[in-house]
Amino acid sequence: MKLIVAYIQPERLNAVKQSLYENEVYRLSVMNALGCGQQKGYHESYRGSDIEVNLLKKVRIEVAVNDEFVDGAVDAIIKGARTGKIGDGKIFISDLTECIRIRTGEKGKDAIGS
Amino acid sequence: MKLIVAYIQPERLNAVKQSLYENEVYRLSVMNALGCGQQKGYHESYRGSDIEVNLLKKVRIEVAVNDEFVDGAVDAIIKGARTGKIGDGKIFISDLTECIRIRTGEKGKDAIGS
Amino acid sequence: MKLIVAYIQPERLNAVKQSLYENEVYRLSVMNALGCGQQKGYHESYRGSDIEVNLLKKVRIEVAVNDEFVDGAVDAIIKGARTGKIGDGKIFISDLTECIRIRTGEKGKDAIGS
Amino acid sequence: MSKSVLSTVLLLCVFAMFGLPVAGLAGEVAEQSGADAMFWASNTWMLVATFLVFLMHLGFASLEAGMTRAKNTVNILFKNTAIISIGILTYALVGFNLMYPEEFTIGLFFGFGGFGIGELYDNVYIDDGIQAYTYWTDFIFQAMFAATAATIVSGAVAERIKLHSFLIVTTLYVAFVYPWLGSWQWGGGWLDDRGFYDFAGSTLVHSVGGWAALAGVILLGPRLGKYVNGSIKPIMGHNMPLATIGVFLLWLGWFGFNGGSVLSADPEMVSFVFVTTAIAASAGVMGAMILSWIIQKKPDLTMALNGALAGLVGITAGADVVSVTSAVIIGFIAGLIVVVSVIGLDRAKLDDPVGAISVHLICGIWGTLAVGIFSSEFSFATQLIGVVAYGVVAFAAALLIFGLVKATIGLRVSEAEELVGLDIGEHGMEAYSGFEIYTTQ
Amino acid sequence: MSKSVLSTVLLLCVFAMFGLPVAGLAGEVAEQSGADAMFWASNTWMLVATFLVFLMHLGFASLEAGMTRAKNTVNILFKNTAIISIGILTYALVGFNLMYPEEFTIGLFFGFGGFGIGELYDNVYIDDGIQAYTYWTDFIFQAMFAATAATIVSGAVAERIKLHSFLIVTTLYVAFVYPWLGSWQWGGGWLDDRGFYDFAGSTLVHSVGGWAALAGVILLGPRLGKYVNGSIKPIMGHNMPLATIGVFLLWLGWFGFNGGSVLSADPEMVSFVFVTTAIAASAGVMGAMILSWIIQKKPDLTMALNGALAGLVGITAGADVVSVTSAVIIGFIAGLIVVVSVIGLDRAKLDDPVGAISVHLICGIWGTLAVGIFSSEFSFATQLIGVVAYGVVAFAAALLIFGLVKATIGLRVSEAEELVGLDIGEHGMEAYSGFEIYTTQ
Amino acid sequence: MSKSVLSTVLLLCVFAMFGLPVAGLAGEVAEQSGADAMFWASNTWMLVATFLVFLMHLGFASLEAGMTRAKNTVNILFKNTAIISIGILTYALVGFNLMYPEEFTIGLFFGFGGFGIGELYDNVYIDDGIQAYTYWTDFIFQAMFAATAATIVSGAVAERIKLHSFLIVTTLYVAFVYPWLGSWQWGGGWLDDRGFYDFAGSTLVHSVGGWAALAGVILLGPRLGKYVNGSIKPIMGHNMPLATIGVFLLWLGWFGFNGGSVLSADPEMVSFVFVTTAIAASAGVMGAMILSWIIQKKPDLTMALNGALAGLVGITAGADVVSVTSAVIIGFIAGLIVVVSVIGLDRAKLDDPVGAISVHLICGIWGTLAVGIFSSEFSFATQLIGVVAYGVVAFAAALLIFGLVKATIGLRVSEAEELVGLDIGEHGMEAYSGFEIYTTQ
Ligand SMILES: Nc1ncnc2c1ncn2[C@@H]1O[C@H](COP(=O)(O)OP(=O)(O)O)[C@@H](O)[C@H]1O
Ligand SMILES: Nc1ncnc2c1ncn2[C@@H]1O[C@H](COP(=O)(O)OP(=O)(O)O)[C@@H](O)[C@H]1O
Ligand SMILES: Nc1ncnc2c1ncn2[C@@H]1O[C@H](COP(=O)(O)OP(=O)(O)O)[C@@H](O)[C@H]1O
Repeated sequence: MKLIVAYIQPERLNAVKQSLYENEVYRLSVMNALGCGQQKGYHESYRGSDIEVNLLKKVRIEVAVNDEFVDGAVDAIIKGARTGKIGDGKIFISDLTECIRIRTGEKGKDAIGS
Repeated sequence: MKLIVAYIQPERLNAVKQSLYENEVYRLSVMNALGCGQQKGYHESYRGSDIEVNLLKKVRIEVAVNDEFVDGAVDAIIKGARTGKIGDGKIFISDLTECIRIRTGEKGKDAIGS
Repeated sequence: MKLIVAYIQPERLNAVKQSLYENEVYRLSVMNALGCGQQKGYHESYRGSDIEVNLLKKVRIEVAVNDEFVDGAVDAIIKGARTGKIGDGKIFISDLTECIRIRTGEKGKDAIGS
Repeated sequence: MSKSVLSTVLLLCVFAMFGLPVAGLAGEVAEQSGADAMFWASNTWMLVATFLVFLMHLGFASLEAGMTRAKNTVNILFKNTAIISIGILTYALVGFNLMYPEEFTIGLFFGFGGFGIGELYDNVYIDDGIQAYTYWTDFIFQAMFAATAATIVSGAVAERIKLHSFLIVTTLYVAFVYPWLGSWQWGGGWLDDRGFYDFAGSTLVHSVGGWAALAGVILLGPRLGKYVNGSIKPIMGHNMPLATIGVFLLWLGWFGFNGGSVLSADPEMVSFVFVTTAIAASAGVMGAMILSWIIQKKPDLTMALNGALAGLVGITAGADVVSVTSAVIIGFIAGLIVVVSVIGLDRAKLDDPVGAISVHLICGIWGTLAVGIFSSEFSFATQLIGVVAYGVVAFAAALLIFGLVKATIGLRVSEAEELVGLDIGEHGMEAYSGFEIYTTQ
Repeated sequence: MSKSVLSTVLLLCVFAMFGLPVAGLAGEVAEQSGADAMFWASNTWMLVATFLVFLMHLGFASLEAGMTRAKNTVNILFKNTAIISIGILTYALVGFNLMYPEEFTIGLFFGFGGFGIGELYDNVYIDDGIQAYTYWTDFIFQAMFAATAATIVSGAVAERIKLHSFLIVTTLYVAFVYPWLGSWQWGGGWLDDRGFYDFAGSTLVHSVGGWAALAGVILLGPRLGKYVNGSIKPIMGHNMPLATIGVFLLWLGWFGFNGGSVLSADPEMVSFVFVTTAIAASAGVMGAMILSWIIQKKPDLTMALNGALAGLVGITAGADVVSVTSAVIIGFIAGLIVVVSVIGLDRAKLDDPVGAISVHLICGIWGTLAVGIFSSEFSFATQLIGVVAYGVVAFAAALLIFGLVKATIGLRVSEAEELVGLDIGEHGMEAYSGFEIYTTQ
Repeated sequence: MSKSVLSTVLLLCVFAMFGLPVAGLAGEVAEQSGADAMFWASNTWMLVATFLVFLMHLGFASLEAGMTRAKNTVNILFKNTAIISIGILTYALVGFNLMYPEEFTIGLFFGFGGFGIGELYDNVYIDDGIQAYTYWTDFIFQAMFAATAATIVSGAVAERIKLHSFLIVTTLYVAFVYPWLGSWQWGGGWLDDRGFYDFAGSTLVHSVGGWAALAGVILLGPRLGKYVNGSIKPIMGHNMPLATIGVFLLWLGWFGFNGGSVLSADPEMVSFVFVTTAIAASAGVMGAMILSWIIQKKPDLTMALNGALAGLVGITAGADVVSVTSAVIIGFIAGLIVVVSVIGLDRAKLDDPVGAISVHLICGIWGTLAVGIFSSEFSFATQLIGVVAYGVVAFAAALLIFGLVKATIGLRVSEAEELVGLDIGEHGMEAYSGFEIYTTQ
């Protein structure tokens, strides 16, 4: 089991959800985040003083999948999130040692859902 | 050391905190999240148009524990979060390679707190 | 590749960003979180009733780095976040198995950025 | 009017040329004109008072929304928008003629002047030396009052009552109970006859609303999670600026509520009422602020805000008959009362999210009795009779209506809906779309 | 007037010294005084109406901000702050004398009284038995109206129009188009001549603004993500309390908008107008609430709020000439219309975030025609002629202005800016600094 | 009053029957009646102005809350609720009789008419041909003004001052300093004697408040994190809709602030004052908008909002004596000044979160001097003397009070409290319970 964490542009969320869905990944979790990467920030100005904003709004997606679904999920995320512009985002993958469905107590492959 | 991540129904947070506490797990972190799982969403309607909402409000809990506390912590979370209804949530467990308390610089077992 | 997750006091964020930057770590992600640790909470009071608030506002930082940058990043975080007072926060480190830059499809060391 | 003045002038000039003794005539016409102008000023003031009372509905909406959770905000705003509309329409249909029946049919206890109001604007002027406004002004000023009683209930039953149940209860209460009870005093009924005094409605509006709030709270029970294992878990309001806007707008509106209850622009009376109203509100803030600072260690904004309203409700019954010093005392005590009452009701597990019962019922009673204490013109005993009479009937009527609705279509939303919030449950909509909000409670 | 009063007094004194029969004198002075006092009351009322209409601009700002996304809020607030300022200044410079030209130069179709207004306050009193206020009151009351037409456009084109393009369009429309078109009726032009009736501006203000809104919406196109693959994706407003505050303030302001359009404090007329205004708004809420409850299954707050405005726009043309029952019907139908229109425009892919076209244009037309239906004094045909005439010219003028700006500096912000929000794009600033807000749309 | 009219009529009828020569009498009574009616209209207007000024307190509360961080919102709302209450009460106790002492005891420099105000409403009418209202109207109108001076301070010292320290400073300033200084001019003191002119308080209210704001800002120091290593780190306000609501309400209230300062409903003067007030505010918006667009590249909403207030403060001293064109110039320049001043004070490391010093002090000075420039009736030199005199004494008094409090109980909250926010520190409460808010600053 793997945990896929992706940071994407907020407005790509719907597309990512859609393309994950088409790859039979139906479960995901979403959080708001601020991120600082290659993408340069912008300047705000308030009452005559300048502010450089370099923590940009991102959406953080977490998808836990069984190993056989990893590639499909990653491709789906890339498909949905990519525009070719700097700031498109990044995907991180790590190992999951266990997964438990709270309602049923199911574990592992069955619990994860896809 | 393990990192336990759980997605639960927001209103179960207090119960989960309480039952973790009873299992001597005193440290945790909490975040807002939106989640999409088996639980079906609901329909909102705005000015005559329909909106299907399938990203539901969830709470994401992170608990880092030493290995011997894992089972206790997982049981505690299940006890606090379970209602038997779809949407009760899910628990993910992964390995932690290190943990450091910023104030003291302590590492590993001592730093994690439980 | 490692994933460093740190919970720090919100007002230390700028200092942490600054000191990471000085250690050539330019990429990070930030989230709001509530945390419960050694630091004791405070009491609010609303319309004559008491509320104990023990989930305190924290900032959660995620920094993914190549192995050789781990120590530098951890030190930088500690340098920026430490005040010596309870509540300074904690750092968790885990393994990353893969990292992908969405725009280019680059993987691994190159993708992570530092 | 102006034109007739002009022609009279011309006429007078003609008379004058013929040397006729037009003195009396000229004098009378001129007086006429002076009195008419006074009437214009009075009517204008009454319309100003009308829109101020209208604005109180925004005040209530804001206060209630601010003092409850974000997930029930749309529901509260909807209720308040509906109430003012229903209030005005039902008052036109039945309320006005139930409250001011001209003639009572059952003793001085009940009367009904027929359905509907007039149609076109050439209707009677009302000017008996005390009241000075048109029929239409009379109607619309009173109509704005009517909806207030219903709005008071709204806050107390917030966050758990079914929308359609609430609308039914409200419509019945505002269409029939409020005006009928109002007729006892302002309609010239039996309490007026006995010398009961309630200048602008500490009892007639606020307590009458407050009794219904109490009935609703009892029959609905507390919000989920409010009283857990015997301890009180405060459920914090989600928007303090909104609550504060609400209270300032209510205070503003009260200048019309009390100031308009003079029923003319009589300079001394209206201005005196402004002074007592402002002073009592200020003293109410002080009372609540000090007591909450002592009890809670830190000064509670919501208590200070409730204190202002407490002072305002307290002075409402006697704003024109008590002295300035009395206004300070009445307001200050109301401020103390509201803090004790809010905490006390919570101990009694009566869950009133906005403090409507404390502010409107308890301080309404206090204000009504205070007239008997601070004004030598009025008897404490009579004031007490009035308070009790209104209490018994209003509470019984409210219990009946709430009870019937509970027995038939039910009062309370499901537990699941309460948890997710009435905004999604009743309206399929969120108040703060896009904002990240914790919904752990 | 005042001066002539003075001279009459002096004249009379002279007469008196010569022992002339001063009966008439005393009478006249006194009458004078009575009439003067009436004038004072009237002028006071008109100034109250003025500040109420001023407050409508806060109403519009709040409503628009509440009904759009958090990321465009600063932009909306900025536009509304600028519009009222530009409106008042241009109205002083050209608008007032374009709308009330005293003499027309081209038929009864166009006239211009010259630039600027008076300088110091000893200016003429206006008192023709109907209007009763000073020159300054006249100006400032009308100036507050003027900016309203521009504000209506603001809501419809929100979330995608370039700030400077909007300001240019607005300035031209409010400085030239609105007052010129207004002169046809209120300035005594050809439509007034024909017996067209528009009491307070269902057509002159609301439809004229609404036509420009429609032109803007057509030339701008819908917001990104609103219509995707043929289906409608609602873009929810971010702050319902703010939207509700907006609507209540607009309703409040309408008491001045309609009540002030009596142009004096005439007690019967002003109070009657208050009643029809309040009744129509309430009926509008009911109409929209019921229909949206039926269509959408759950009652939609934004529809109920639009319903109140629909009722208000609907009654504006005939608030003083229709009966109370007619006011109920006009308001209720307006409430139904607005729901159908909002949904219909969405189907037609005309993206109007706040419903400005439905409320101001469609209900403005309905209200104007309703005068011909519900009042026997006015002809439906004439009302229709007025509606069509205003429609053709206002829409053409708006298309022209919007078109020219689009062709030159462009109307619409870049896609990237629209995604990140106009607050950052146009102002480099956020409305809710510190709040965590989802910007996934 | 009405009754006596009636009886006179009856009397006249009786006289008429006996053929007595009642011409003079009738005339006099009638005139009386006309003048009385004017008095009614005037008093009504003054009470309207009173509630408008009251509403300014909500305006200040909203503006300040909106321009600061979410974590200090409860504190700001609490302060503003307390100030208006304390202001009214202390003004009744000492302020009113200190400001209008009837007789001065030390030169024309200090006088005190004794504690408290009247008790019951049969008090003197005030009508000297210029002022026309009752004693009570006089008091309550002035009382609403008094609290304004204190509220100005509140914004400047926000986000770091201890609650009880602030309340003590405020109480002393509003109870003693403001009314004493006011007596120099409005109370008929030495500056009035010299021909200094300040119509509605550019200096007497706004600068007096502004000087205290400056003193507070100097003694408190800047907020943590505002000036870091010599560079300015803007701390953004958390709620722009709230700030905008605040400014519109202040603008609205100013129609009462300036319009009520006519002290009667004199139609020409009040309406003229409305015009100059509205025009100057509009021009202020334009000035600030244009200059901030040039300097900051993008137009800053908070600057435009401050511009409106700058124009309003600027016109306050001469609203009734300058021409319309002068009003445009005064307002526009005020709009420029405020932008320069806000940026300049920041450079000088004087941290004023809401721009109170720039708006009220700097533009108050500008407005007062402008009277000497734009009105030939008044001397620039005298205006300057007034400005300096008020500046020296107000600033000294404020430094003294702030200094004493600082030396004894301290002014500033602890660093930890400032970081976590005063809402939790001083009140144990949050303004936006449930909302997720970044508190990284
Ligand atoms: N090494 C990293 N650690 C943590 N978060 C990262 C890292 N790299 C990228 N991110 C997250 O991904 C988001 C998108 O990054 P982006 O600018 O597209 O990546 P890059 O700069 O590598 O091209 C960032 O805003 C940040 O939230
Ligand atoms: N595979 C997954 N990856 C990421 N998040 C998940 C996954 N499965 C469940 N979740 C999270 O857990 C929440 C609860 O899921 P739930 O509907 O109870 O699970 P299930 O559908 O497996 O019964 C979801 O809303 C989502 O936030
Ligand atoms: N074991 C843990 N699991 C999850 N989060 C933790 C853990 N320990 C600490 N945290 C997070 O770190 C924050 C800071 O903790 P702190 O009070 O400084 O740690 P400690 O109590 O160990 O000294 C906490 O508020 C919480 O968010």
